[in-house]
Amino acid sequence: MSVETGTDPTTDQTAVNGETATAASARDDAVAPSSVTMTKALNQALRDSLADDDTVLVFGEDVGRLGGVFRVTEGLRAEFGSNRVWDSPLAESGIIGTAIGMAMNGMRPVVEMQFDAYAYPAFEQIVSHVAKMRNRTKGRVSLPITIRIPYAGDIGGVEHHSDSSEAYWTSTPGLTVVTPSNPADAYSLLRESIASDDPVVFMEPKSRYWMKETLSLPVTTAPMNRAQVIREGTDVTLLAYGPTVRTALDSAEAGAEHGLSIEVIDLRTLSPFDDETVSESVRKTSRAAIIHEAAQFGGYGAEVAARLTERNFTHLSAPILRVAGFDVPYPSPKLEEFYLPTVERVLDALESWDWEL
Amino acid sequence: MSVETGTDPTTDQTAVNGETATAASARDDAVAPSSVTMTKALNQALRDSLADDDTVLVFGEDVGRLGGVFRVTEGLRAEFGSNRVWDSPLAESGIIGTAIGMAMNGMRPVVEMQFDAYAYPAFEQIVSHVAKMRNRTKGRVSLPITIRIPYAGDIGGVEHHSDSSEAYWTSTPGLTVVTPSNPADAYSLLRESIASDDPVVFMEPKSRYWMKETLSLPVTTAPMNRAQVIREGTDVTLLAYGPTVRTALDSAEAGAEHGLSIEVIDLRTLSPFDDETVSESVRKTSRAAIIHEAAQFGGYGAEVAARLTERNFTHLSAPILRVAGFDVPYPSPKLEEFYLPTVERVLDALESWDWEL
Amino acid sequence: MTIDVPTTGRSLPQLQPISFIGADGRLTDTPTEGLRIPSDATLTGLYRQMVLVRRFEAQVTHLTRQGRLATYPSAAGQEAAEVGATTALAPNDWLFPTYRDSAALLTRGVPVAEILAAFRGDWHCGFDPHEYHTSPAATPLATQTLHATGFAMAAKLKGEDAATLTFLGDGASSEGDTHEAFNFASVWQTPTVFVLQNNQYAISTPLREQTNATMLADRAAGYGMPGLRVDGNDVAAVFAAVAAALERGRNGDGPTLIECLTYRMESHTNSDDPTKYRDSEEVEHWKQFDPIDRLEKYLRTTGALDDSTVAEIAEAAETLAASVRDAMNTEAEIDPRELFAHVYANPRTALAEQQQVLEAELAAAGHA
Amino acid sequence: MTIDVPTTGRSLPQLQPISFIGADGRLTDTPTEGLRIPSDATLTGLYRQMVLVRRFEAQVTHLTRQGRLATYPSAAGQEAAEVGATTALAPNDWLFPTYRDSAALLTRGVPVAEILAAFRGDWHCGFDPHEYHTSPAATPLATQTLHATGFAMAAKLKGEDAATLTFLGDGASSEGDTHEAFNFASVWQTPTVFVLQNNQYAISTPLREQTNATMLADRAAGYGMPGLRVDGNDVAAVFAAVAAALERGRNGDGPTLIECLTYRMESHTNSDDPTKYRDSEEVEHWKQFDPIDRLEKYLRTTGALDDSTVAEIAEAAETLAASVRDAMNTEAEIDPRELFAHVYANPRTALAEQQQVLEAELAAAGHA
Ligand SMILES: Cc1ncc(C[n+]2csc(CCOP(=O)(O)OP(=O)(O)O)c2C)c(N)n1
Ligand SMILES: Cc1ncc(C[n+]2csc(CCOP(=O)(O)OP(=O)(O)O)c2C)c(N)n1
Ligand SMILES: [Mg+2]
Ligand SMILES: [Mg+2]
Repeated sequence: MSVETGTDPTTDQTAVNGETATAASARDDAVAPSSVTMTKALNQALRDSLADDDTVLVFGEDVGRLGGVFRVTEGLRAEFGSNRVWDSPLAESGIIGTAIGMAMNGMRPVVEMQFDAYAYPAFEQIVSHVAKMRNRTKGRVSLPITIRIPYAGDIGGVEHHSDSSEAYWTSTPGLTVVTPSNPADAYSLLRESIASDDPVVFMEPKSRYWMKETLSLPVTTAPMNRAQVIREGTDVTLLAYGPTVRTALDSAEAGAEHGLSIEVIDLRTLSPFDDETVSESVRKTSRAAIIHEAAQFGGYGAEVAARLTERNFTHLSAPILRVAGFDVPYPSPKLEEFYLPTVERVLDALESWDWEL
Repeated sequence: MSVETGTDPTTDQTAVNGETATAASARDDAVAPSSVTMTKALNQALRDSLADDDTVLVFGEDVGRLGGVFRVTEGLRAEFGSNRVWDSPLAESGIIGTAIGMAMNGMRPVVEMQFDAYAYPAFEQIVSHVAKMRNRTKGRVSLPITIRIPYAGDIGGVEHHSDSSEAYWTSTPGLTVVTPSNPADAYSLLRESIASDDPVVFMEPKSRYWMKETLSLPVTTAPMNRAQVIREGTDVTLLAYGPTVRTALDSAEAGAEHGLSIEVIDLRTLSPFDDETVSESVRKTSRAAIIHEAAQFGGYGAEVAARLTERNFTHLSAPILRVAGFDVPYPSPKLEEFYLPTVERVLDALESWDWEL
Repeated sequence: MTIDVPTTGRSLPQLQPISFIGADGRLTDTPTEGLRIPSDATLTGLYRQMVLVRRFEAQVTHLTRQGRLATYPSAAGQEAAEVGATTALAPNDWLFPTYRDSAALLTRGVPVAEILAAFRGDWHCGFDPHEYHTSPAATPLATQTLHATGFAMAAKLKGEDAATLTFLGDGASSEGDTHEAFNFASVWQTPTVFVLQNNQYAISTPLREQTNATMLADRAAGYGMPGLRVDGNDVAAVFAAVAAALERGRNGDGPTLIECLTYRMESHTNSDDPTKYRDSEEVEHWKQFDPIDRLEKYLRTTGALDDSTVAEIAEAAETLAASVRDAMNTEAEIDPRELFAHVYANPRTALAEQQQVLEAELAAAGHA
Repeated sequence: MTIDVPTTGRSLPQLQPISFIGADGRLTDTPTEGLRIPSDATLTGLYRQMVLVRRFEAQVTHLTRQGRLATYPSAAGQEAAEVGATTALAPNDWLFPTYRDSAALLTRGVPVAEILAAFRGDWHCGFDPHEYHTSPAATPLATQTLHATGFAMAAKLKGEDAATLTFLGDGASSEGDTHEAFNFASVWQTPTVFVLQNNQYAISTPLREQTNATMLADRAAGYGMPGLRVDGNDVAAVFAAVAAALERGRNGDGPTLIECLTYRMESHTNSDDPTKYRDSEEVEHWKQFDPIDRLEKYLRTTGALDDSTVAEIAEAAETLAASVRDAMNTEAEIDPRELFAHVYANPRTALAEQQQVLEAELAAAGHA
């Protein structure tokens, strides 16, 4: 599988995901490989889910005629009709609340929150109902809802358009939180999320939307709930997800030049956390860092660091580090570059360890 | 200072806070000591703030005539009139959103969210505006708002009445998050929160509302943003806040019987975290555990464990442990006792360490 | 049910609440926007059910005072709205109730023990929603109005002959979710009936501090949806209005808002102290509008009800009360392991590990 | 401003939008609910400001196409609503705008560079809200309606002679916050004017999928608040209605909802593609209702405007456009350290530590 440079100026780096390529070529029904952006992969996942299962519904703000502000739902209304794919009134609590009702009545709604910060009006419906309905009813009511949220920054968005809200969802029992970092996973994980009987918060890294891979769809990658070692190494484990997977791979590349052998893991699913895969790597390397865009304090990295330390304390030569956004609100575009975790910041962090231990 | 048994059946244990007693008796204007519940201390803090500062306003659901469902605002409407203390329409986003406008116009609103899960409808206003307004405006607009949230469980509440939502607020840059564990701190921290130019999420542990202390009000305890060592010890540091401070003290007592010298720290303010006080203790004891009611995964304890490990790795003999709620929605009353972290669970956790290290 | 549906078009509801049977037990001459009074047989059934639920509420409140339930919000005084609206539902329709609506659950056929499971702390929702076509009672206010709208939308998309009915309170009408539900339902023309029980208070907050509108039914016009205000203590009016609105919904004519003017006779829940915010005269005043008294008077006039039927119903109510006591005397078996059983459809390793912690604790404590 | 305030009482707004000057530049004979047409002098000022803001929008849109701004939502076509409403404000009143309302900011006196700071990515809000009595433009839809209500409540409590005005869109009218703001403002009787710019679209979503109501102004009745629908492209009507509503508010008579019927002539923002959801005929159709053309025609008829004044205004507009280009040619100096400067009033040690990390990076990169 070759990876092409995206058309978007922010995505002019490359990423490698060997696993997905293998999986793709293993499928009989795969069409000829072509260059696929993440938006196209997501679009195809929605199309295939709509085609395979009559109960799948797609609605939200501007997902119909316009095909979504990121064009992820492009063409779906024309293909499946406005009874399957439609524009809702502009109200996020309304979108999630009605999706709950539809799911109670046997449907599998896939809804879009237009930007990450615009899921907040739906917070009560997500936390008090979506996450809890199965438990409230002793398992009698399932809510197979997929909540698609374009998240994170690095695209020059104005305020409230670049939040990384994953910590809110991962700290809520009852939710499954998934985030792909490449087109193949985007396709495969979205299909699996829609098919899941658990509600899934499906977080799409905006800055990777225009990343291209040569790939044949449909593709089945590693299952949901599993992290993946996407680069092997022996000295350090770098953990990343969504937009920071590229940063991690670049850091590994740069580290190699300094003689550092860095293993990179793409977490892919944030809740549940794949303790097995990650702990195995950390026990091997004895050092790990987690990279994310969200602010460090109380971010998802805290859980990762805490649980890896709990489980692997005696195997660690150094504390698990968090290379994250600063503990400030996401800044305006001109300051993004100073806020976001960069390869330099990652390497500086690794240098801060006492390598003698 | 003597601590009396509360009238509420869930608060029939004792807690000790030597510091606050000293502070209380040091004040000249202190009235004769009497037995004070946490609700009474909070009530007096609101009364004194209203009396001292004309810009302080108290409003929310049922805080006027009724004095709040927990009676924290009892008598305030009668004393200050319905222009200072009043019942709002029933809408939490409305309450926070209008508080923002009032704060922009020079007021210091103190608003109540009736139960923890009922702050969720206001999530967008809190996260996108309350937390960010100062930064959005380069420091030109202050929002000195205090958001009072009765939180946590252990009072036999029906569903959605026992959430511990602190992780949502602590992972949001721009918010200060405070939680008292005893009447003296309740008074002092609430007054300081109201006086602060930063917005404060003030979390009141419901199960401690009826805890009594003999104490003279007004009282000034240790400042906001500082943790306090409330029991000294040498083997282990137990960190707790709000409702679990009692659990920590009881665990220390029980541990002492097994020859374990346990230091207990009441965090008091969750954001910012008092690295200095806590790290000092952890370096001394080399072992620490954090106790909270909220689910473990992505809970506040993750941040505590991660940052303490980052800062004190070489001083640690064992991983920082988290003794927390299970990763499930808060259960119905009959299962509360199995969900909540107990003294036994704390001691079992400490036993799980390899004490030879 | 083929009552003609009142089409309000672009207009506000009539000022006078729709009512058939006045507080004095006689027929009123209020205009009723095309609605017709239900038959005596229907009314007798409604009477019977109101007597039963009142006895139920009294019994549960009594047990709560004895500490057998942790908390209970009674709908005493609101029997006409609870029973009238719920009875109008067809079996295939779905009900979306709140914490206040145990009387509606009972009317819907949910067993007593399953209704009360939540209030005595056994489990959040004690019944199977799919069995009774009834959603778990919602505690986060107004959230259920959107669930009812979404459920109805799915029914419409699937071509099902089903409508949904949701209760909400005067207080809940102020929440953003209520507005979003009204709007979604009307834009999508879902078969949804919003039954707003305006019982004058949201805990301690009186209606005049909740809204500045003449009536809450005035909201409907802003959504292009019919709105009706009915005497919520006249079960005939409630039943007729709701039945017509459900029919309207099933016919593809969209949602309806029905405001039922009523009064909460008891405290908000047992832990509330209503003397802080309302005086006993007001409560006394509302007693004269009692929904059961007036219907009994009326049905005795028409001859549908006589002493023996009344006695028979009273006896059935006592039987129900006894069954409530029995249900509450039986302790439900709740396995602590169920903490972990229903959180996810797909099992999680980390949860299984946590369950091991609990198992060890249970074993140490000698728990089964 | 002593125009009599239309009291709508318990009634719905008139169907025909209030308008003084029709699309043909002549006086209409529409009933105007007691409002009176502004003086020629006032109208000439409004004309001038509309020409200025239109030139501003065109210039900014042009610069955006050149990549000098990341994103820009133009209000081209909506000048009458933007300028008419904002001009009606007294200096002490506060404005609560959205991302769409740069024209209003300009009218309020906010300097060009400070308006555009947000869109070219310098800082979230580029101006001092206290200096211009104008809140930061809100991006999370409808949230500002509550801020305007709260601000007005504080003004009322303090006895200040100030009112607030907030803009919101047809899309934003569906958010729960809008409903809560209408309700709080009406219950508290705050001096708040809600100016709903119904420009027919929320990005791609047309009005008919946003609401099933005949008009959005119908919402007001449900809150016991006066609601008006005005021709939002007739600046005379917008100004008169808003001025009266502000006066009403300041007199203690509470809030008003004013729906301005208008049309967004440009795309939602520069990254939008409107051909996906509307055809050019519709856009052409709306051109005939242009707010500036009609006022120019009208004022030429009355003699308030002649070729030389029109030319002078056009020149002023060019000067403004040049100042916009100049402002965008000057790069703002933004110190990365400011990331940390404004998060809290009370400094935090941990943030200072993080700032050290950044300082080290800056030093390593040779940054000032
Ligand atoms: C979102 C939310 N906020 C607050 C509460 C707390 N609360 C429970 S009942 C109640 C009053 C509701 O009044 P109303 O809607 O009139 O219903 P009623 O109790 O009168 O039946 C309040 C404030 C809640 N359950 N949910
Ligand atoms: C809470 C929230 N949800 C979604 C968005 C994304 N969004 C930005 S503008 C817009 C459409 C708004 O339409 P309208 O209110 O009619 O205003 P207009 O853009 O037409 O001026 C949407 C959906 C947002 N900014 N805030
Ligand atoms: Mg009520
Ligand atoms: Mg619009």
